[in-house]
Amino acid sequence: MTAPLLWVAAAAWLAAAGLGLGATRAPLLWAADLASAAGGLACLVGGVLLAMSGRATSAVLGRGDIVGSLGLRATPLAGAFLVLLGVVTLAIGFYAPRYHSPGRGTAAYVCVYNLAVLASLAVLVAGNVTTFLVAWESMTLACTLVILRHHRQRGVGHGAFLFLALGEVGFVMVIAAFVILATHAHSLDLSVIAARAGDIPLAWRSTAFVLALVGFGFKAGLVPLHIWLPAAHPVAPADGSAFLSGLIIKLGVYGIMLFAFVLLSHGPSWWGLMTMAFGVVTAVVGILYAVVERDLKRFLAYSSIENVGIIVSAVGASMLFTSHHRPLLGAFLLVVALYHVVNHGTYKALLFLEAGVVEHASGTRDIDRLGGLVHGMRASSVIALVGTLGIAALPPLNGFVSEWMLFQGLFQGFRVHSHVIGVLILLGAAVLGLTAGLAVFAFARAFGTAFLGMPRSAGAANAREKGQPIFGPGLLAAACVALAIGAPAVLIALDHVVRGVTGVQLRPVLLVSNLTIIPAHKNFSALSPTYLAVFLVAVSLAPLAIYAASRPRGATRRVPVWDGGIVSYKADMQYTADTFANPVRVMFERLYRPDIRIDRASDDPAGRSGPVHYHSKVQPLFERYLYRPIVRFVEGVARRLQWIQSGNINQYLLYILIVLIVVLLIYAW
Amino acid sequence: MSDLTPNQTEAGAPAQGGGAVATGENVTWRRLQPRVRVTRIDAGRLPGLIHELAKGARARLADLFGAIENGQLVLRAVYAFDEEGEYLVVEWLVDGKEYPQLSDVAPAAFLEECEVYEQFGVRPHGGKMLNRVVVPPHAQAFPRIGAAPKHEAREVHAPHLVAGEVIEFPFGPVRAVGQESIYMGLVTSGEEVIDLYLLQWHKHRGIERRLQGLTPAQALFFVERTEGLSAVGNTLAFCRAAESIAGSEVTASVERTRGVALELERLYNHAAAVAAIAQSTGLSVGQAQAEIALEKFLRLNVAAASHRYLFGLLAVGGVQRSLDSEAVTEQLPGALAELHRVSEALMTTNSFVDRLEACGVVTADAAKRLGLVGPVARASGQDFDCRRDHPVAPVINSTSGVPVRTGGDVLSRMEVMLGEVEESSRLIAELIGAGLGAAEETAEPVAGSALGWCESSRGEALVWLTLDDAGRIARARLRPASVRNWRAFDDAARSRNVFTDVPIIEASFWLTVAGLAR
Amino acid sequence: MALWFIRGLARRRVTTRFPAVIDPWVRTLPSPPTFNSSLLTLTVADKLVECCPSRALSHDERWLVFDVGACTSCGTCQRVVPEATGVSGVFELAARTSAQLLRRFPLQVGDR
Amino acid sequence: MTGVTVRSGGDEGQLAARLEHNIHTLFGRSLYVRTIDTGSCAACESEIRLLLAPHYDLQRLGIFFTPAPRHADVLMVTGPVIRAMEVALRKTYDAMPDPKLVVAVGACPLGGVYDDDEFAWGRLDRVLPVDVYIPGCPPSPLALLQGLLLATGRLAVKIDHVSFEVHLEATK
Repeated sequence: MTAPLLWVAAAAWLAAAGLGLGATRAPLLWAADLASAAGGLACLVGGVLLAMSGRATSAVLGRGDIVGSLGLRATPLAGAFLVLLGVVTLAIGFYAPRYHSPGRGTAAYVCVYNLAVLASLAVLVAGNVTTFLVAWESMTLACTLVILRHHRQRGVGHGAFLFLALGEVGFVMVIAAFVILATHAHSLDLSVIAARAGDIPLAWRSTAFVLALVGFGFKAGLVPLHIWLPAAHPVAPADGSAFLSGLIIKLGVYGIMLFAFVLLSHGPSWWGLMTMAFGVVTAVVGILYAVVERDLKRFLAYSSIENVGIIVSAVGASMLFTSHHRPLLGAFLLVVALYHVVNHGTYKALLFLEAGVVEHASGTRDIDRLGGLVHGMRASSVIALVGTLGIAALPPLNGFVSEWMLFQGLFQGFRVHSHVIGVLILLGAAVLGLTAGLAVFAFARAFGTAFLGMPRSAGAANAREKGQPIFGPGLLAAACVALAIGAPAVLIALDHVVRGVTGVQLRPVLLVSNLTIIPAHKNFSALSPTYLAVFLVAVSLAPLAIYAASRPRGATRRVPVWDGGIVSYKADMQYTADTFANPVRVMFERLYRPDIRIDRASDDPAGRSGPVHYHSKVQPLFERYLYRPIVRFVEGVARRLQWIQSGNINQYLLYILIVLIVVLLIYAW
Repeated sequence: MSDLTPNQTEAGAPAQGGGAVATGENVTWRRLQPRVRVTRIDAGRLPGLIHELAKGARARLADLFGAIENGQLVLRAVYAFDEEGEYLVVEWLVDGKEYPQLSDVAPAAFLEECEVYEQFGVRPHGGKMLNRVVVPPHAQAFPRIGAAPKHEAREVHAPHLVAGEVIEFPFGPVRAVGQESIYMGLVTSGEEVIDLYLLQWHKHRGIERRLQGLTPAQALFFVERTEGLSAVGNTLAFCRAAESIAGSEVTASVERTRGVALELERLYNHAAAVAAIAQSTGLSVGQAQAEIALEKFLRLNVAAASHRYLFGLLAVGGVQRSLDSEAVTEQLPGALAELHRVSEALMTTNSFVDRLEACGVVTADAAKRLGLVGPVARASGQDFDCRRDHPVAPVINSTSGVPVRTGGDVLSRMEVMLGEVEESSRLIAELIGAGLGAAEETAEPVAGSALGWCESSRGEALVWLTLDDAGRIARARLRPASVRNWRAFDDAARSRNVFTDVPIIEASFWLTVAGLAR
Repeated sequence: MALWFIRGLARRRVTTRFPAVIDPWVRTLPSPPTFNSSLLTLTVADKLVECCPSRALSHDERWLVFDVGACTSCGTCQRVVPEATGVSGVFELAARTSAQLLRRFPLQVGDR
Repeated sequence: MTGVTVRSGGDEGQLAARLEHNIHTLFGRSLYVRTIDTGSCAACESEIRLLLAPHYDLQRLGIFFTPAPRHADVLMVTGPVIRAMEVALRKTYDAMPDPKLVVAVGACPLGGVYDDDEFAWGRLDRVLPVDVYIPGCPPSPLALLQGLLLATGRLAVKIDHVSFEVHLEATK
């Protein structure tokens, strides 16, 4: 039943791409986006059914003779990702028409965007290596064009270039990994490779896994491969970066899961350890840079890096537990990873869409020049608050449930026999705990400074949400709440997926009778997200109702906030994003290495009190100390090899001759 | 360097004299009163003299103020030569709208230059930025001593043009309970104090303008209430100025009474400072014990001079009431024992001492540059004390032991204060031993000007008094020690301190806003 | 035995009413002056009103009005006219209206 | 700035206008005090700080100091209400919830030291309705305590019939 739905989705997106081309006029723009939304809905339903079914359905599309057939195979693992793809595109479908104004640029953009969505679908349902690689490359190219929407603005070229360059480096590694597996398994079909993975020598399997991890890591944004994320997201249009962050990153994670669980399922324990280490480092570095970031979209980009780190560390932990004869915990952590993929996809896409709304309404993305948006943009603020509560993992929303399950899983590291691994897992849990704490701090800072308080600039003061898209983000907010309250249902679906992938029967130790979740072992701990959400809200509303009922009816006197009695409390006396993040900046000074410039009037000998300018800039550590040397080395090598391209024909003919001779020798040998 | 013979005794009429004040600059000065010489110089040669005095590093700019004398604006800069124990008053006439700039050479003069601009409308050369001192932002026609300037100096609104990743955290004017009203603009990047500036126009009562036209005896009522916690210090300087004009001298026994009153005031102020430091560092037990000592000192004041803060004790030409020396000898040891018990306990508590170390550092050169006085200066290595360096005849309390520290932080200031408590208790015993008198000679009114000074508990308090021939005040310039030492407060707060250090630094300075705003 | 009981025995006055004995130092606190209306002639009243630095005194034909609130207990009037003034010894003078702080003393109208 | 300006002479604060027993019920229990210095010479401030000292210890009477006017019941005002400080005074007064009391501390706010001129209002009741006047320069902590107890109505009965004159004869 899922295959036709997926075909419908693909067709809808293709139609949307076609209609998009004509989106120079509003009706056609609306039509294209609604078609894209319809495709999203179809994909959503298809993904759910696929996940629930637990069986893979495959279809072969034509017999290409050169590189094998264009085989499609929708595995249950892809089901979770299809659901996410559906939700995100559905929301963006309703968001885009009000966000973009019809015109030639928008037309090209809508078409390219729908092609990118189509390519992502192709990646998820690719059955054999060639389809996967073709779909992957077309997805990367389409996304580069998505980023290039406002190509005339500053920084857009740089962002797109970084995305493409790192994407290509990653792609080469992915090809290498697939080639190793395909040559050893003598087949291009993924299911065949999966079946024959057992008898590939360990050395080759390890190289393939590492290549896949790093290759897909580029796309997922694992540190230190992450630098395209903060460069590309701010310049892409809001729905573009929502799609990028909501889904494209998850395709990287899908690739890692594909290699970790499907193709090379039973690897040695150091695979899991390395993956978990990669994930934990990514999470911490991501959130540390997020805390001090002032640009709203760059902040969300770093937060995406952090969440990818959490997902990959969950995947790593799952591999670790499985390789240490703890399949139940392994399966449980895989469920956690998938659940976090869906969660993060929803609230991160929501936050990016809201960032777009904020940027359009107030004309700036700099948190320090926003403030007081809640007065002018009530609905958007509520939706952003739901997203913030979600991503900051605060009860009762879905972020809290997935973070709780992750920690319950990691805290059972003691069940592993080898104490070293147990300690390392708990160490990872500790670092993820720090990350979770900093995440709450970072999002309190971002939401508080941008939405609450007094407006710090004219743009923020008269930001209104008239004409801004509300339904799209609202849908995602509803999705967040649904994912929290309906967590048991979602986990049942994900349990089917995991049974499909790893064959472990997790159900009895995952969901106890009355909507309560337990982490893979009975008497360890339990949580019922449904009851939590319902009762938390009820418990908080009850006293409010009592107070409202019994409040004295006397005239309430409104007085300005107490400010120590100064003549007038001005907006720029409020705490800004930087001063709020100062404790973290001071504690992690080693990582930030800020270069601080202070000039004050009171430094002159007479000590006049007057203007103060304080400028501190956080150093981009990875760009400066990792990438710049590599780039400089590559450019140096390139310069030395300049003589090859001398430009005279005879030299080129000579090259051809040499190559011919070499080929003959090889063949003869 | 300078041929100022220290105790050039000229009795009677002020002698004319000449001589190089500083090397190479031949300046004619006239003896105004013992230990004070005046030199009138025309504005042209002023910069040279200022450079000479600043280069010599022996002169300390104590005050700069203006006065309207027969229709002309005269600016006076008071230089103190602490080694020689002499004051030099440099006068010059200002006819245009500008006068030579002092604050670049002697930074201590900056606040006074701003005040001169506000009160007389003349600004120093160089067009440098001036700050507002006492004129509130929303004041309509604000009364001035001289002429109001065409347009007011900037720097009156908060926030203070702050840019980049800092905000100005508004602290004040209504601060903690029992704290005086002053606005502190804390420029911070989150926790660390990047810059701090003060707005002190909330408490300006225009005392100097109010004194014009009163007789010195009537003016005493207001001089006492400019700075309640240094009532004796400021009134003593005022009375000495009035007595110098009249040329009368107080008998030794009456001067001893005044000396004992001054030391009693110093004792209770230092006890209050110890209590404030203990409170600001959170030691409520230490604070309670110090407050017991403070209360005992105040009850000692009541027993001795029937006023808890020694108001209404001094008078021009003597003392209004006698000081009950039996009460002092009987109650003083008890109060001092209480204070010793607290300071012993505090100074041996490592957590307390560590908290004060390197907190609110005022470097020696900042103390010299800003012309600080009193315990704050002595804690930064400036070894001068008016009682020893500028004793006033009849010399009764030229104390020898002046505690000096070089740390410049809160701990050094506390050590200096505790050292001064020992010194004062020894001095009181010595003075009471020699017998206290209670007399008040009222001299007939004489025209003239004079400088009065004394070492109040916060440092050197200066008063310049000009009486007209009817004996009424033509110009009274009050410069309590608070005016001088508040200048170093933002310097101390800026040296790598965080928010919680500001109250500790303020407690260690133990100044009053009333004395600053006047 | 309760501490307050022992302390009471030592002071020869056992009481639970607090404070039974007023601290002796309280008597030396400055307190507003009192005026002996039998000696208050117009000239004395004029001298008193003129010498008071805090303008607490004012008088008309028949009454000398003394505003206790404005008085700073500086003692000037006691020095200027010692015979007509005395020390009230009362320093707890809180009042709920400024009218309660106004004291009227009759002037001796007869002899000018 | 919606301050309450009461022209001269009008000193009918809430306390005087209310019935006695009502005051005790309103402020009889624990009381929160906020102080504001509108130009004092720092002696009154020192006496107010001493109210927390062991000798006087306000808190044993259930009276506490609070920095936030939002939680304060009583505003103790020192200083002759300098005009530059009037904005801060009104903001503090407005920031306090009703019912609230104003206590004028020392001779300055009672018109003793400074008169009504360009610098200062001279009397506090020209700016705010004053409930309790505490004379003295500075009023000793005991006088302040008596003023606060009067404000809370605990002394209302005791002080009423012991008027000042009677006290006068007793001590002559």
